[in-house]
Amino acid sequence: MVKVSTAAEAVGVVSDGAVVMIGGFMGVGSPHRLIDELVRQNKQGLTVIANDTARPGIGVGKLIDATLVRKVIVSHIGTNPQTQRQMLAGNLDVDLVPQGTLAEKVRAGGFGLGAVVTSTGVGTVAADGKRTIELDGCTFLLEMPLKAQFALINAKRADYSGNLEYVLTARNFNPLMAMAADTVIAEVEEVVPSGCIAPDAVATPGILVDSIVING
Amino acid sequence: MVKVSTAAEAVGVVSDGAVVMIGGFMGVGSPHRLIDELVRQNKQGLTVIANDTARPGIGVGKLIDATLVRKVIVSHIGTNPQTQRQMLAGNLDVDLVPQGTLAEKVRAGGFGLGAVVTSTGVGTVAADGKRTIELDGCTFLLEMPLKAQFALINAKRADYSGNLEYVLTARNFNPLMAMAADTVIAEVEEVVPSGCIAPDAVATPGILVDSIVING
Amino acid sequence: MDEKTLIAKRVALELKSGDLVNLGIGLPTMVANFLSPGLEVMFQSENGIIGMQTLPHGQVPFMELSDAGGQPIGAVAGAAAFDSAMSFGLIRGGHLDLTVLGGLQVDELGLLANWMVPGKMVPGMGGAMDLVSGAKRVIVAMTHTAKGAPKIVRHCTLPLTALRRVDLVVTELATIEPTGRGLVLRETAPGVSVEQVLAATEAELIVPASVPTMPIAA
Amino acid sequence: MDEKTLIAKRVALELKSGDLVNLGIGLPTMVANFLSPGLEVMFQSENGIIGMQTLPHGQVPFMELSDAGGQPIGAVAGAAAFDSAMSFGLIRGGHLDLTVLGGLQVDELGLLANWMVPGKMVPGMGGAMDLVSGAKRVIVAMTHTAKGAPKIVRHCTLPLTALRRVDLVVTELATIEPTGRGLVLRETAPGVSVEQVLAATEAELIVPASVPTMPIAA
Repeated sequence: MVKVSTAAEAVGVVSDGAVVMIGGFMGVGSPHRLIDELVRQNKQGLTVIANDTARPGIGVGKLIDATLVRKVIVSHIGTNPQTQRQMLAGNLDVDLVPQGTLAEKVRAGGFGLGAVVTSTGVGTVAADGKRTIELDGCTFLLEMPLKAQFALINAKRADYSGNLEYVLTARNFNPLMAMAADTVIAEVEEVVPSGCIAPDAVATPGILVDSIVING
Repeated sequence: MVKVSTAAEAVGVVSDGAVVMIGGFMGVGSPHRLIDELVRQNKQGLTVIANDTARPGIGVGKLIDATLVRKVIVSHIGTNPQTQRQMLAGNLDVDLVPQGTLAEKVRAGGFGLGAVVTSTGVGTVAADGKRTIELDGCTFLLEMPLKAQFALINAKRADYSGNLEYVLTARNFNPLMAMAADTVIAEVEEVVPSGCIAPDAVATPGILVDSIVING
Repeated sequence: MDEKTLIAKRVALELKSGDLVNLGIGLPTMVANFLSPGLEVMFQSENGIIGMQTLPHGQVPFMELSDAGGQPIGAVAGAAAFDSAMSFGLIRGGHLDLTVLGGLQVDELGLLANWMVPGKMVPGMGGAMDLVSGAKRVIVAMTHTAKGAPKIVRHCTLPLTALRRVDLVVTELATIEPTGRGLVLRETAPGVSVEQVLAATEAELIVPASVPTMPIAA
Repeated sequence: MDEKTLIAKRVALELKSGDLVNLGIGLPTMVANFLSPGLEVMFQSENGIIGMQTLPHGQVPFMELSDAGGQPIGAVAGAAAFDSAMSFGLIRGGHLDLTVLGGLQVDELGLLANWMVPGKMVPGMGGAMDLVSGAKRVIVAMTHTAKGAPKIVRHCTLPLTALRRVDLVVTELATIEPTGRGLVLRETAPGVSVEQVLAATEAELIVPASVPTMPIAA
């Protein structure tokens, strides 16, 4: 049985300086209440792995606004001038990764793979400093897996067993991140009895989830 | 809109000597009617990529019984003495791959990855003849992607757009194989109008599916 | 008609029934407005859906159904939703028939730079590198010049998006096909001469004996 | 009690509430029959489900819910189903707390051989290599000898399943823990002496000053 917590309690375990994966795509499918709580508890020096930093005041953008982030590993920051400003001022490390590669790196971390072998980024600045490998006459990048201490994710519903169900484009990186972090905190709209989410509708098995916060 | 065919028509495109992925796990979730049709049309010299060869008279086992298979790439043949007999007689090549690695190799083929980097099999006979790679002081096998000309898969339902929905343990390799073959033939119990399978319940998008055979 | 509409209309002619198509943000998105009647294509949004459409007029936005910019959209009957790994598996595994993207530069090798201007803001590549590396067909839809400077150049001076040669470049002046021999001028826009195209292009263009006009009503 | 029941009962004591557990076919499957009352564990079947249980008595088998041997099973409330890549991602990614597997040989390094006897039938490794490489904890449940020949040996002569040292070996004679220093004899079975264990074992065993009896009622 999974533990249902308050946001304050669940986010309380995140330490300053932690590596945190945060689900969402331009704020859609992000754990908004957990992000607000990170800000309220003033967690500092975070390394955030996410698809993007959304916009000021939205999703991961709120952590940027509050200058709680030391480093981001994301696929783009083009929609958040605040991220760019902090980067150019030298206050924020930005590690840009092609979006599909980012998804595979998170998946590789959670699925126990040693690396991602991809042609995306070969011959571009995304290849700078990375190992390449020749296979059957083609060149591929070796991209290393990503893992995190915490994953803060969003789902539509949980059941008492912690199983998670997502909806439409709010799914995005959430199920991948649930596999790749030591501690998984999921924000949901409701928690239903076990058996009320059909096994085929579960995208994240409950055994991966450490605590549930209801954002209702 | 996807094409609904008879089994005879759909399987007719498979050529002798083709490389064919076949879904299922010990016959559960295998496309039984398509397999019967391969036998009826006497398609010879096939290379079959599947989890297993099930048992004589069941699933992929029927192709073995009919001696239509030249080579299998599977994770085990322990439940089918007929496979073992043909192998020992030199009539059937058997390429054994650890089950999780097999799943990742099929996925890599369909997802455009250059290789699978895994610790499974390191230091065992499964590593024979395979390239290894050192990453952060650990040794991994480089397992190459698998692709096929045809995937013969099973699903519970399709819609007019070809979207597929699976059920419970009949899912297994089917959605992975749907990504990894040039031509995908899906056997289903029923075909419902587009919109009658909710987007979140679709495990294989219809654009991957070339023809549908109703096994009802 | 304005130049963006012209470009979008010309690109729309490249879509075929059965195609899975991904349209970049901005100009490429306009392509969806000009599809031939009866054409059956599915649009992917890389944040996780096949079967996106614009938000139906007058409907309440549902925030959990969005495009790659986070804006609310609709879904056609027969849509399918999935996670980011599957979405990019479709792109990187060669299942995407066509992507239409904006461009900053295309060079004589047909290479595209479309994600970064050094020294300026660094937006990030998002899904652009995956799309250009993985799609079966890549069409660049862009204006021919930027503030008078040619965008079709000898060598890209901006950071490349991929080493893959794009398949077609459509501008308000011309349709250009990158090939192994170089850039071939396939069409001129209505009312535009070959000379005008050449004058606005830094790269060398191969000009066939006959260069038809884009089949777009003016 | 027969020796398999003894082994299964002893292994069952290793399960903890909250564990995700995968039981191999045969003897390991029996472990599920002897769980402590109130213990909350979830069983995975690697063909694609968490929350498997035996087919409820008197129920009609549903063929699309099966174990890794293709036999019909049931599912508990809170079960989750998934494809083979996800199933092995759970195993290989370190999310499986415990796997219990049969064994042909375990050697002084704690290495397991359990999938093939050369010159005989070649069954294939199935998921065994993934399970031994990936699970957080690996317990080997096997008879101490085969036709009188020791199965706990100096060096495995049969093909290895993985290079990973297993965590515990439970037989009808003893509980043995492979460690960096060698195989430690942790317990003897009820009514079995240390000498009997040593006589049936080819490998060198480290015997602590005190070796308790397995906490199993005879």
